[in-house]
Amino acid sequence: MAGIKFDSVRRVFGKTVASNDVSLEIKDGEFMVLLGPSGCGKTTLLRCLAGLERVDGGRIYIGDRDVTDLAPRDRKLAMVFQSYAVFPHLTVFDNIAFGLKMQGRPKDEIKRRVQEGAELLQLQDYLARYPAQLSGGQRQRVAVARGIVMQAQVLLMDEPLSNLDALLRLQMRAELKRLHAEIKATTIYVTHDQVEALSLGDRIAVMKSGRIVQCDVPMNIYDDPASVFVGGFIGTPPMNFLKGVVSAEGAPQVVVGESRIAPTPAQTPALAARRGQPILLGIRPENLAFASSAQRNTLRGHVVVVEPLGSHKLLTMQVSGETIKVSVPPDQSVASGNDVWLHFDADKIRWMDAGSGDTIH
Amino acid sequence: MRSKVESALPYGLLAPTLLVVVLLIVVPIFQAFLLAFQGSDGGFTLAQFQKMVHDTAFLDALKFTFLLLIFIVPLQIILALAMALLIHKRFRGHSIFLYIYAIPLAISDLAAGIAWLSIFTERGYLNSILHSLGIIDKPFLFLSYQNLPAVFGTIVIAESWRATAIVMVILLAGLEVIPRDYFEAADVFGATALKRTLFVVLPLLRPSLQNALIIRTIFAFQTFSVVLALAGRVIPVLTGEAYYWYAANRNPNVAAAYAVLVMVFTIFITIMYFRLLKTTDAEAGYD
Amino acid sequence: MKTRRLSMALLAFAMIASLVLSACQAPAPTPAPAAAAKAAEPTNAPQPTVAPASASSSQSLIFLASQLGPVEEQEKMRNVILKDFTGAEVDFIADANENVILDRILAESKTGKVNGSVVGALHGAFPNLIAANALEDLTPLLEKLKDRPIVKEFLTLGKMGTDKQYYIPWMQATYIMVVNKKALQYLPQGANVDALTYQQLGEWGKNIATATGEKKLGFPAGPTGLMHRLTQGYLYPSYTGGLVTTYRSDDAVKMWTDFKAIWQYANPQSTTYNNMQDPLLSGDVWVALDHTARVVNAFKNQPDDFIAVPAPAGPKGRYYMSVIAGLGIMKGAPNKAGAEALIDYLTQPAQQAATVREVNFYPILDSGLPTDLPPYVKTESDGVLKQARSADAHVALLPVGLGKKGGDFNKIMQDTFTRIVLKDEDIKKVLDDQATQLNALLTELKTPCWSPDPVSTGACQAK
Amino acid sequence: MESSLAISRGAKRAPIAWRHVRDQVGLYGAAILLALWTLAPIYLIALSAFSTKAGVSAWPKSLLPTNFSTDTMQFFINSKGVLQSVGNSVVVALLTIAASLLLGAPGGYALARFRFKGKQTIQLSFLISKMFPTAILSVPLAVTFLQLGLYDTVWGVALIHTAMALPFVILLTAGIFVGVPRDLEEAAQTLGCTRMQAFVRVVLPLALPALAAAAIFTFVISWNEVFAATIITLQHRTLPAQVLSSLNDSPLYYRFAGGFFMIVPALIFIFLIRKYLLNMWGSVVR
Repeated sequence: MAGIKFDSVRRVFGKTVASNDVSLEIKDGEFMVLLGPSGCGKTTLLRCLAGLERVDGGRIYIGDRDVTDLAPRDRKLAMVFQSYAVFPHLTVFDNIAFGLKMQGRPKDEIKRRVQEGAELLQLQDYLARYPAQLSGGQRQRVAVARGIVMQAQVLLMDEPLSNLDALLRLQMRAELKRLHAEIKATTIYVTHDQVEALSLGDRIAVMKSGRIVQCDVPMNIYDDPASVFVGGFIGTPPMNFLKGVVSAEGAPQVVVGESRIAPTPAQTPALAARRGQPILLGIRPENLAFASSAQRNTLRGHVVVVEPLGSHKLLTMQVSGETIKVSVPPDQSVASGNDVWLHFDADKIRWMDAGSGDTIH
Repeated sequence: MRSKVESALPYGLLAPTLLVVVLLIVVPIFQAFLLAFQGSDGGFTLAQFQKMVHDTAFLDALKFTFLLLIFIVPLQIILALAMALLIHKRFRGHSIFLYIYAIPLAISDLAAGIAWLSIFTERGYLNSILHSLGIIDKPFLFLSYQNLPAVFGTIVIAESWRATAIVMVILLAGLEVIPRDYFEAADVFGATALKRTLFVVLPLLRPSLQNALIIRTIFAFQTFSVVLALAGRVIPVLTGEAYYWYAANRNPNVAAAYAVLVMVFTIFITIMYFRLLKTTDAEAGYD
Repeated sequence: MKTRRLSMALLAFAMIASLVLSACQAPAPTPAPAAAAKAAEPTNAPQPTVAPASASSSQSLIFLASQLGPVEEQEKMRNVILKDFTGAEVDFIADANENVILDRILAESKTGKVNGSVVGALHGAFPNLIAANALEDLTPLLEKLKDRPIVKEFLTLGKMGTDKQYYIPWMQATYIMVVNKKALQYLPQGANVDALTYQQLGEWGKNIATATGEKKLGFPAGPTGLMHRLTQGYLYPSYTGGLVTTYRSDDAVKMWTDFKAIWQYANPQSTTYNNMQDPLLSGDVWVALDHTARVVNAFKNQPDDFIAVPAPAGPKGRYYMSVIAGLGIMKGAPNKAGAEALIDYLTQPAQQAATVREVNFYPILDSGLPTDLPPYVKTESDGVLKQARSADAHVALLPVGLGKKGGDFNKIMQDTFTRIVLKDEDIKKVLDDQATQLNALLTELKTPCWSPDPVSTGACQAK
Repeated sequence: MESSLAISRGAKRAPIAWRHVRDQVGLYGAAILLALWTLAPIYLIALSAFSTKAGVSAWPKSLLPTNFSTDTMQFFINSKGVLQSVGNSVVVALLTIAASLLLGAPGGYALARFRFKGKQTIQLSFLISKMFPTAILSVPLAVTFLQLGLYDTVWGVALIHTAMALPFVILLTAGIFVGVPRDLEEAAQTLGCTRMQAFVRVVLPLALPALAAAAIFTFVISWNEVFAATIITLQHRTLPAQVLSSLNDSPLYYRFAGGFFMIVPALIFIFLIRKYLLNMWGSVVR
């Protein structure tokens, strides 16, 4: 009923293409995260949807309404700003009630809905206060409450947690998830924090240079990145990439340094087509483990730095002249300067084209 | 020892300015106060003020000074706000318009008076335009003493023209420091342009409005060149009377009395602005 | 970075330039417009009676004048009238605001740092200067100038009621009526434009208004206009035969009643007119009364459109005001010899003729007007002469002996006008109020009556 | 891979967005209307200044330069005292800039950087000092100046103008210095600069463009000031004083020439500082 559709949306600032013919469909009630590094165009896309930014091409639909040429106020949506944009001259109550007042709702309805919204975000005690008297986290709640009481079909959030400290961010993240479950509005959430994206999104659209490079459910994005860019952007630490060459003869194998790595049967045909060509091997740090000796699918590595992080140890290692990160159990005994064998399962490997960076299937 | 030097530093830096301002502004103001309260024998007297109050033009001057303030200031705020909001949109070519709107900032009231006289006089440009459009066949007398509302109107227009620029610049500068998010939030939450201006822009602009109002009021009380050019003394204003008593009547005492009155009114109105437009402590975040 | 450097450089330049420029404040050379130079006809080389000391010929001399303030007149004075003077390098300083000049003279004399040498001012300004002991006695100089046919009455005025000669008459002016020829067809039946009465002026205005729908009489009632002089020198004496003594007389009530009737047909913009030449030229006004110097551009720019006629007459005759300007020498003048030479020069017939020709102030010599006047001056001077030679003509003088309080006196006149004519207050009541103020002022000053009021022993008082 | 992702390569051009067109027309319409309102009097006085004498008193007047003539303008510029007064105005204004910035900028810096007792009082008293009509203020000043021997000198006028401009210069420079991040200055100090060196090497270069703009604003204040200049000068008149004194009783066409002559610099000054207008006043707001 209120899905959203971007149809070849284009937005250009001078020479920068902030939104390069982006098409994307979001289902009714879905929580869609736009993820990407700063400058990738995710906020522009959101602002185009909100009507704060004019589009240079393409159409935008909310439900079956074409909203491309509508003023923001006619698009019937709510938004949480990165800076919160909580009006400093209005009390918390008036801030939350702002949108309702603009719609000219009756007084008692406004009061009721503001109360509800305030309860949902535990702001009941602060309704008479001014924003300057609130903490950052409380202001953020006001911004969310202001959006929610609109009961709009579409809720937009532009990096709403980026100005909070780490602990608060963690709390609010869970709370937003709970809220979405409760209100079920179609939500578009812009962030550059991949943890937020993975935790909150029903689906994640990863953006780069004005394009969506991958759009999928979080686990697929994590496990099966569509490119070096996605793999390298998602995960802490991100996916490791090693340069290799597909063997020219025999069963297709990939030569990485002194090691030879055999693909899974499913991967074999794709590799067979690239005999003699360079290729990238992608593997997540947690999918590497110490092995006692050289065996199938092992790499020789030199430990450079050991960082005990409590839940695990993070190692910085040199493998065939490249630096990678490896995550090992906390009780693994290892010291910098050690030379070790690293083992991995072939089905955890993702192969990428060395030129384009795209994943090979 | 060092901290002592540190804490004395700001005073040291301000000292030259304070010295000049005290010697050349504060002391003369004090002298003018003395003049206003001094009789011909040099003793204290209120005679100058009595003379001022009983002067034929006094009540009119009082009335018109405040009427002009009441008419001009809101008109200027509206015009300046319109200009500032337009420029704030940063449309292509906005800097040219900013330049144009700001020009009157540097135009003296002497020159402005001459320019507007050429427009409003009997056979001036406005009547020429109206005539060539066929709206009138005889010149309309905008500056007739028998039609004070018309004369008053011309003054309001000319003064608004001249002094809108400073208000515009102050308001625009104020707009620039307000994060755009606030305006966008208002848009997203359904405010029309008018509602956004009334409920979001104006309240957030309060500090700038306060500054603009104070500066404008100070200047509005002191301008009379334009009034003199367009209305002669048919529409007297307080500072104009002060000048007239000094320059034409050769009576610095009564002139000083008028000046004192102007200063008192200005201070009074400024305090009023501070009261009216004060951000509450809660709003500013002090509990 | 570039702009920063640039602005730094600009700022530095500004500071240095300002220091340099202020250090060498040489008087800027005067550009002599070709037109003005041509206008100066070759006259007989002046033969100064007072030989200037040879040393002083290159010496500079400051001539402070409260007359000839308008920029065109200042230019004529510098480039034409003073051009042939060899006695000193004259720096002519005039200001349209008389007070600026008077303040300067008084201030110089008070602090003892006298820079000015020659003072040119109206008769009414001199008591002020004499009271401040700022002026030399010019009796010795007059002795040397006794061959000049200076009008005797003017010389007497220059003594300011003492036995010393404080000023030598310099030039005179008056107020006349200027008429656009288009107005002549509406003259009231039987009226002679050269011998109008105030009543006829009112009827004339009415006729014009009926015919054209516009009020085309005009008076200089703007902030710096000379309306109060018309009250003092024309209306009051013509109706009452006096000014102060008759201030609230029945004749005065009659005068104000008549003048209110005339004013009905005056352009309502009159309250913004500081001089009448602009509204005359634009056509806003067809008939106007003003100072000769403030209407002359009408004749000059549109010579065929205007004529000059005598001011109207009232029941007591055709009073007109003669404005006399005199030349004095400051006590402690740095260039006294040059000053005397300059006064000599300016009172010579050639310069007197140049003065009327160039700046429209009339000679103070008995010998009458020169014949070689340019047409526009001729037009105006015809009116002036007609006015002076009218059978019923009488001369009124500017107020005398009011000193610093001249402004207060004028204000009483102006307030009377404002209250009666503009605010429509009761005439009798206003005259009583204002006469009380007038009496208080004159009592404080102990000023005796002056012409046309009869000579009094004590302070002049309204009856 | 199952996903709703679909990147279409051929860019679809949006059809003409009428709302956008309407907004743009409204925007430019309003902007141009307001610009006309601002420019009309300037155009008309220029028209008058460059008309023949007859053109000035013509009826009805033409709105196009059909009576173009530079006669009155030439006469005005060539008449004695005008060029000299322009020179005086420039000298006075430059002296005023130099003095008011040298005196005022340190004060503005103090207001911007320090918290100290009496700060608000001082700021307020600057404001109050502007509330007394300048025209009357000049009267006692003239007497004082006479005693000091500053009467009728450009120095005297510059001194008065400095005093008049200082309250503004303090406010403007305070705003400018607030805009220079304190961190930079502190960084310089940690790197071995004295406070003075930090100011001269870091703060001043950063503040200079805005200071230059403030200087031009000061220039405008001085250029337009008329009463003090009229009262304390006679031979060394500034341009406005010259216009006020010698043109007041002159015929209209000279007044137009004078009026226009005074407006021209305004056009130039504002053009020079247009970029910094907001910097200067923006910080006054805070």
